[in-house]
Amino acid sequence: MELILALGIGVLTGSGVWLLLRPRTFQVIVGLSLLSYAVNLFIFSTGGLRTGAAPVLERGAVGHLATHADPVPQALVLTAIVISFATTALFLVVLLAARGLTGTDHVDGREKDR
Amino acid sequence: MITELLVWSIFLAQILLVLAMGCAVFRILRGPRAQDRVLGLDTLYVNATMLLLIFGIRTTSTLYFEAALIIALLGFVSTAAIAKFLMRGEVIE
Amino acid sequence: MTHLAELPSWAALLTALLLLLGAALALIGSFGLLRFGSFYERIHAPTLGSTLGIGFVLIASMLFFSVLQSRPVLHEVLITALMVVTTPITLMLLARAALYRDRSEGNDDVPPSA
Amino acid sequence: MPDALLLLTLVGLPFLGAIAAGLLPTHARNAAAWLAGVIALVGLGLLLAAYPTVAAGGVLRHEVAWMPSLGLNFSLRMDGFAWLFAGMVSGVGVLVIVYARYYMSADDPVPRFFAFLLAFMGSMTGVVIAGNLIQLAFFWELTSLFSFLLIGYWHHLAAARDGARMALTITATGGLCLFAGVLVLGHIVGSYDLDAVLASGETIRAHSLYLPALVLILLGALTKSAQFPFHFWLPHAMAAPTPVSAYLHSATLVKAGVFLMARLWPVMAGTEAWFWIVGTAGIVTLLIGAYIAIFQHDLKGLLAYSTISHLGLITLLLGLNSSLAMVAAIFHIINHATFKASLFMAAGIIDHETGTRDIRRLSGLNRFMPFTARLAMVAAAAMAGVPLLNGFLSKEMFFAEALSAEGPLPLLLDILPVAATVASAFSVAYSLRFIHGTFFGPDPVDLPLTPHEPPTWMRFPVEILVLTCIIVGLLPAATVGPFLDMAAHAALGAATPDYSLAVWHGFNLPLLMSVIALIAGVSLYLLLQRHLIKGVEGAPLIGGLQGQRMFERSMVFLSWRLARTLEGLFGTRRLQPQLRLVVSVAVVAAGWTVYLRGLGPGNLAPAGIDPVLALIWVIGAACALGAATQAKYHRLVALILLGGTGLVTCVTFVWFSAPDLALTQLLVEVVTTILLLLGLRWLPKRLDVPGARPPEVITATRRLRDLGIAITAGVGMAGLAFGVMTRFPPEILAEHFLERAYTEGGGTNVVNVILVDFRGFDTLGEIAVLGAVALTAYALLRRFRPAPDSVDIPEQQRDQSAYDISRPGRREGDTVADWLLIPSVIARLLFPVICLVAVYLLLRGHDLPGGGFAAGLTASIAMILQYMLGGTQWVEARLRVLPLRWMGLGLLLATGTGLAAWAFGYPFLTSYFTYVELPLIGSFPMASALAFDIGVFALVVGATMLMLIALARQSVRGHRAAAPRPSEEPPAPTTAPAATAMGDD
Amino acid sequence: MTRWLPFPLLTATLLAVWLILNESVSPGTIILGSVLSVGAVRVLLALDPPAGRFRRPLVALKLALVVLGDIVRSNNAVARIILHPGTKNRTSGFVRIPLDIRAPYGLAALSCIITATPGTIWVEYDSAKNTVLLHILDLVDEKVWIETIKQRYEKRLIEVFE
Amino acid sequence: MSGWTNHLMIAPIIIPLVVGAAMMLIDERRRTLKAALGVASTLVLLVLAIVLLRMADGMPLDGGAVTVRVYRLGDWPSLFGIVLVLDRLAALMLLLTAILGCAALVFSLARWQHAGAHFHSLFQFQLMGLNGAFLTGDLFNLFVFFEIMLAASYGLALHGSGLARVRAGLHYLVINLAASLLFLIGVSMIYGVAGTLNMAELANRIAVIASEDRALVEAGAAILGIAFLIKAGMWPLGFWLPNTYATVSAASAAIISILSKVGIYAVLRLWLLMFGESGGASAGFGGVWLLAGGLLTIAFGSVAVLATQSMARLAGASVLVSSGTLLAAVGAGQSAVIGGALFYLTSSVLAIAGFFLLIELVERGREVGADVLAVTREAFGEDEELDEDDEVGVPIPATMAVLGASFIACALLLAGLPPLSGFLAKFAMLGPLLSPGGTGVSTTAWALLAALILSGLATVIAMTRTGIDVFWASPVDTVPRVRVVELAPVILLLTLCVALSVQAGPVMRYMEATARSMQAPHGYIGGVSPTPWPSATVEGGDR
Ligand code: NA
Ligand code: NA
Repeated sequence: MELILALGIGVLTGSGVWLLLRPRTFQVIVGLSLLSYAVNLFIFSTGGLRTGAAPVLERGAVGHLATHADPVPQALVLTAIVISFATTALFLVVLLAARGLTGTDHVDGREKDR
Repeated sequence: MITELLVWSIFLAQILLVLAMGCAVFRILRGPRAQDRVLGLDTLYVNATMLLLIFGIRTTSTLYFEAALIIALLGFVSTAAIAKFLMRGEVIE
Repeated sequence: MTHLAELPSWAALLTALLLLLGAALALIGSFGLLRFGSFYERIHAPTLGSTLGIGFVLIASMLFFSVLQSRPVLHEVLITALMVVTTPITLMLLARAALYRDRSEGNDDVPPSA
Repeated sequence: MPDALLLLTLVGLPFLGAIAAGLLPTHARNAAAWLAGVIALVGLGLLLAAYPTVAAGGVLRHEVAWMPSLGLNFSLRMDGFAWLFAGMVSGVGVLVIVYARYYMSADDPVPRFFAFLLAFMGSMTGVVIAGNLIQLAFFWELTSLFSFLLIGYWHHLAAARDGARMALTITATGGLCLFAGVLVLGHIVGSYDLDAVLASGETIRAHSLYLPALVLILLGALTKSAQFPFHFWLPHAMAAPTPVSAYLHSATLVKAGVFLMARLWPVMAGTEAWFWIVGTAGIVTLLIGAYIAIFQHDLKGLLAYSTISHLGLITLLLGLNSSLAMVAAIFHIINHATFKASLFMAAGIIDHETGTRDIRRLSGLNRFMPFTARLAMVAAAAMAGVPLLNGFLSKEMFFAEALSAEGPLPLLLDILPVAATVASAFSVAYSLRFIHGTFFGPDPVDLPLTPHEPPTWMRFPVEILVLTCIIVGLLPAATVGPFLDMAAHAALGAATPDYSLAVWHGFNLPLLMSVIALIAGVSLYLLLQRHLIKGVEGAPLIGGLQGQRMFERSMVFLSWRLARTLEGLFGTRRLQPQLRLVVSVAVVAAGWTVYLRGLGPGNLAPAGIDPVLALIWVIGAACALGAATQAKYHRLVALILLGGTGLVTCVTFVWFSAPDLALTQLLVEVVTTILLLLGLRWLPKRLDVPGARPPEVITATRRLRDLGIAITAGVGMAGLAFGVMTRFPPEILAEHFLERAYTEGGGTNVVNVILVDFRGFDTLGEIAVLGAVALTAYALLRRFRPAPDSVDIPEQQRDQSAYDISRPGRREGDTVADWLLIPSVIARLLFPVICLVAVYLLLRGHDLPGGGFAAGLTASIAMILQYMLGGTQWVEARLRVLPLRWMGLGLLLATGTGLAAWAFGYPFLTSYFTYVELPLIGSFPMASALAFDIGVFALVVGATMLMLIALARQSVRGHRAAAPRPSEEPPAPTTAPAATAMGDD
Repeated sequence: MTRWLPFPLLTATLLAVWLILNESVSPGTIILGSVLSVGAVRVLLALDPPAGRFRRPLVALKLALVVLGDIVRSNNAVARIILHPGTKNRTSGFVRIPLDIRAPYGLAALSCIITATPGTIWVEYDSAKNTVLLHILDLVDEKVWIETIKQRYEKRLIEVFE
Repeated sequence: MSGWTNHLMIAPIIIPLVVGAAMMLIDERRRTLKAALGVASTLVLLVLAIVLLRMADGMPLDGGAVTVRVYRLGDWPSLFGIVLVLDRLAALMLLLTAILGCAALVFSLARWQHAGAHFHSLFQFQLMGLNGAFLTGDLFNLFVFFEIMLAASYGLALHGSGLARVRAGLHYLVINLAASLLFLIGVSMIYGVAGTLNMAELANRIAVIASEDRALVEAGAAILGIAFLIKAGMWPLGFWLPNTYATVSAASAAIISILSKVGIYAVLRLWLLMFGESGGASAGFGGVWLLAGGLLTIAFGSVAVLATQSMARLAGASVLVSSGTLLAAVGAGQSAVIGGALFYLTSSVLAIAGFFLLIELVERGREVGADVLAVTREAFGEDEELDEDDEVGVPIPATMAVLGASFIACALLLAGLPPLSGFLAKFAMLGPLLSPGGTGVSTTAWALLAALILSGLATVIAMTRTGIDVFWASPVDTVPRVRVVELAPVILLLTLCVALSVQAGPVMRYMEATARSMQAPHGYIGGVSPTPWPSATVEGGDR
């Protein structure tokens, strides 16, 4: 199971990095999104993977890691999701502004002169 | 015995659904045209909803219901948005 | 998986059957995406999953939890209702969009506008 | 008068005076001159007051703590040696100020001049009476700075700017080296205190770091004193007003270098290295300076090279490692100051009265300004080393030293007397040229001004100085003797040699050398006259060695060619290489660390593989890879595949017991898709024409490299993920949260309790991020201008409108209206349902999956759906969302909930939880966390709507803006009309 | 009634949704649910939902059953087509159907029924001519389809919504 | 916790948050009100920072005593809740932020506040993010505050829009997004292996990490470090920095310029906590890389300084030099250097901010492209020799004179020349480095010495060239219109540098106390987690 998720994270990272290194802003934004999936999963996985562990406590009860999922990485991922959502939105706006002002969607704001 | 049967059918159902998801993704990847891909995504959403519901049964937990509910309630919004984009070149006019 | 054993046999059997049926329908529907040659045919296929397919699974779920928790668990009804209402929106929008594109590209196999 | 006050005033008063002068009106020439003069006189007075003490061998000291922990105090220390220099600074200072009052034009902004001059005077005084090395370096650099300002005083002249820049660059560089050198010296001695340093000669010379320290310090000293090969800045500094030259290049700035060498002479000289470096620099400078001086046509240029040469002489004396030579050096420092200052002033007078300093144009001035001519002649004679003048005395001592010098380098010692004589002959030649070329010969023709004697007070300083030359030359022992003695004793202490200041030492070898030099000099001048009259620029043989040009070239090379090349080579302004570096560095850093440390097996056995999840991830991988390949030409496809990847991520969250994450992931997914779709409309069309352009080799290589990086990063992340997943720390934070979430946090959904309570501060921050981002996006979009090629209404819409218009019975917009008719009816009915679900998610968050963020996104999607199907104008005519208000209130509510705890004496964000018994409803949970979550909800709704609507509005603006667009950037405060209506309620 | 409580049916539905979501019928849930439902409808009102009415719940119920049956049958039929593509000489195609129903909610219901039933899909609605273009997977006879839709669904929908 | 003074610690975060949020409710057209609120808030922050600095300075230093003040958010034990920690270092950074905040905000009142929407809210959030980053004692909370700081900085960086700004802003954004992802990876690795997010607790545990797990913690720390070093602009991660800083509006640049120091702060704080002397087997991890990176950054920064064609880029390159200097000083690893490095940090933060503000005023009167011309002219030796004989000075208008004097002050500060604090800052670093007892000077010390001298030289050359071109070579008839509110902040910042120079003794005493308390993190750790960790309740294997 760990292997599957690790490989999955690896593929997401690889795809994300590939896109991150591309010259078009849209490629970069997709790459960053893929990377943030990968990172979210990565954070999530640091708490260990458990299928069927209770994510929620019984009313009045005390939870233990033996029976419950590690909530900390989950909370961290939630924060990270929100932040990456926000920054993706911002990046989109900035890339649109750049596209509008420069006339190109190249990340450098000008077509490569070679 | 019966429990085992249930466990196995849950497992089988999940496999079937994942295969179904695979078909949908194939269509997304293959196209040939945008509308085919959107259709694939929509199918993917529906299949995922079912997968989540079955996962709830598998773990006897109702906690995953909301996720399924959200797909059913809001999953269509993104596909509708893409359809709008195809038809009008713009999502919000 | 411990809770699964608490389920009476009839319910377990029925649940299993419904689940398999639902999943099979979903698979057939998705398979249809591959099988059909044109978009307008393909668009019919996923309806299998989004109507009866998910319907069976939802019934299975309701049955399963109602029996297990000895109380009516009905909230799956909501998903059913929502599926019935929302899937058509997508398909309708999509079908018309495709029609427009076909017409504007001058494809012959679509009817002209009214 | 207490030492402290005396020393502080001596250093501080000029700076205060500088500030005062700087504040005077632009043309307050007299006031500024008076101010400066009085301050310089006060300095002289103070020195007189200090004389008894220092003459008796005492030292005035004052120390204030500055950075005591680092061994640095502000310490002033004046012994006889420092007194002598301080005396020159103040004394020549007074004269220069008087001279400058008449030299500077009434139209000049003279107060600024005097401000700089006073500040320079203060800095120079600071150098000579600094009590520790760091402070010496401190004032040293100040002299560089103010000399820069003085040289560049006439900054409208390119020559002044270039000269100032060169002087600053060279001397400040030297200063930095000096700073490094004194640091090393301080390291050797263990203290920066001058007394301590002067007491540690043996330690210093024996230390392994002696040579680095020496080299660094000498770099400072030699640059400042314009010694070869750093001499070239000085002639260019002649672009300064003449009073500046008279001051800086006779008595002060250039003397700082020799001052430092003399000051450290007792502790640093006496070694082979010293002899080598200082001696060589001195002798070369002496000769080259004198030689070039002969061929200068500019009076000041001649004097400048003469200065270089004389400083070379002094340096050479210091380099000889003989205490007698050291005394001679000090003596020549004084003498040079007097005759050179007077000569500069004389040159200034000539310039002032004739309008030129070019020897080729000047002639026969003796008839027009006889008195000035006499003065100049005497001073020049002193410079040439004519007997009965002060220059002669120190030159004789120099000759004697040249003959008796001992050292490790026989060759140098052999040529030393010859070199001294030759240099002296050159000196005679250029002095002669100065006098003869200017004052004798026929009447000048075509001068810019008609020459006449200068005002009396302008001549007065020259008179004083020339008088000094004569008196010292005649009665050395009676006049300068005590001062020289005092300075020598202060500098050398017990090692002070016996010497004689008599005018007549009998017929001896030095005298013979003097005579030879005089005769040779005169002959040389006569021989060269024909050449000189031709007016060729530059000295023969070494004329090509243009210091300035080399300096300029090296500067250009350094900053234009080299630096730019290096910057291009080791830096980039393009994004892709930067990202490549970021990724690579991260991969290497993590990989290298793991490789060095070695990764042991984890303490958790991996669980068995669930084929379902494995298959799901096959799908996920397919989507991710698909997105990666399609994002260039098929943006929409990439977007759809991104959605697929998100869905797989969501399922994974469910699989591993994280329903909250799954929920949030889904919602974010939907909103992100819509956002990106909104953006797609403004991107340029990009068509993939298969086979149209085969990838070039470079591109292919680059892509291969990127692929390599991507794969490495992927493998690395997978490895790290596997590593972290398979280990479990012995003690973990989570345990505490699980234990307390319900009992102390009042919620069963531990994740939510963490978010709104245990780590609510994170959440507060997170919503602040969202708020800030939304504001940014909004502000940026207000200024959004679409690119020309995407400004048009999309093709589809034009097409459909055209169709509607062309058909009878149809109105424009019918197609879309019919298309959206049913979806919009259903969507409107869904609106309350979605809102209800949002409230549901909000209220249950504390106990079950949900929470403010999920709820907020749900509500936003409900709104967006209406925008999508109804259109912006349609929705906003009916339902005005005021996103900013939502955001502000949300943030305030969340913060306020946290602040409420203060009222009860608890820290920020302390939660409060209770069950309230309500009639009918029964027990109702009231947690402050809920209020917090509502704040989160409101902010999320506001922020999401603000961004989405702002983006969506661009289309509306696009539709309106069929009119020609304004230029690139409109004036700042304009508010885009479309945007204000929505954002600013 | 409609003045104070517009869209009573919708309000009730929303309340039901709330109760089902919360899986509770405690007085607290009902009170809160009612308040929320009324509030939600108020918000909806701002969006100008088209006016409509709903009569004859029995007809509606019957229609629902009919549709359910049709969905089951169509599922079967379409599944067969997918699984045995070559066995039957099948043609798919478009059919334009003239409609009588004008009520927006009725149209919406009709479109949902048609699209939700496998094998048929609502493609293009023309408000001027009040026709709809359907795509039908297994198009044997256009006339039959027109009849089926008008008789089985449209008639009943008119009864309910107009 | 009792007494209202305890809440003072969190006030630097809450006040800007509340003010920033409240401003969203105020109509954008009521600028005066917003400006007044912003200024009031910033001034309060300044006063607070001074109070907190005094509080921090009052804390004991010796004998393993607690050297910090702790604020437990939500009243949860610092064992698992988020804590804010006030120590001398945090207080210093708060004060710097407040000073820069005041200067930049006052400066912006003249024109920049009008250049785009919501400037004042974003500005407050910027202050909030900075203050939070300095105060927090929790690793993930640090991430959150980094993000607030960045989010606001994106806004401020793009404030005013325009081609160059958006172009550079895009790079800034993308690179920082990548850095944020690295931050998350690093933090989660550390959590996954060490099991805690509390910095002090982490420092406790780092020594006892199992050897087979140590690689992951260190790799996590390395990745985290890269995230910080990107912000600090370390070579080869900082190419974005000069460009971004050069295009940003002056007021924004002044406040954003401290962001690079936040990266340094984080490295300093975490590195000394985790890999200081108490780091067990990991002690000193990565120090060599910091040193090498720092030196290379100085080298590159100096090259960029020399090669620059515009003042704004020159300022940006100076940021690199300053970052490199600090990194190298930290990496040099000698405890005595840290105090000097802090002095340098203070001085360079003030100077660079002042310089950014000044540039805008100076450039206001110049035509576009003048800078390019200057360098080109120099390159091709086209010195126009106009009115060569007119040896009468040209009076410089008072405005230009003040600007010129300020420019000189900035040049001196950046080049490390006397009499301003730049010189003493270099001395404060180099003095201790060279004076450890007279046994010899290490290669490190020589390298740093050389780097500082050469970078100073490069700065002198570049600043002289620029200064001459702007103040001397240009005709004086285009005097920029400068308002007092714009000049005052510049003068304030530079005056503070003078004060630093004059009051070097007390300032250095504080810096050394700071360095000492950081070198011995027991005071920090003991203050944050006073109770020992309870024995493990869960066995690793039984899950
Ligand atoms: Na259908
Ligand atoms: Na700027």
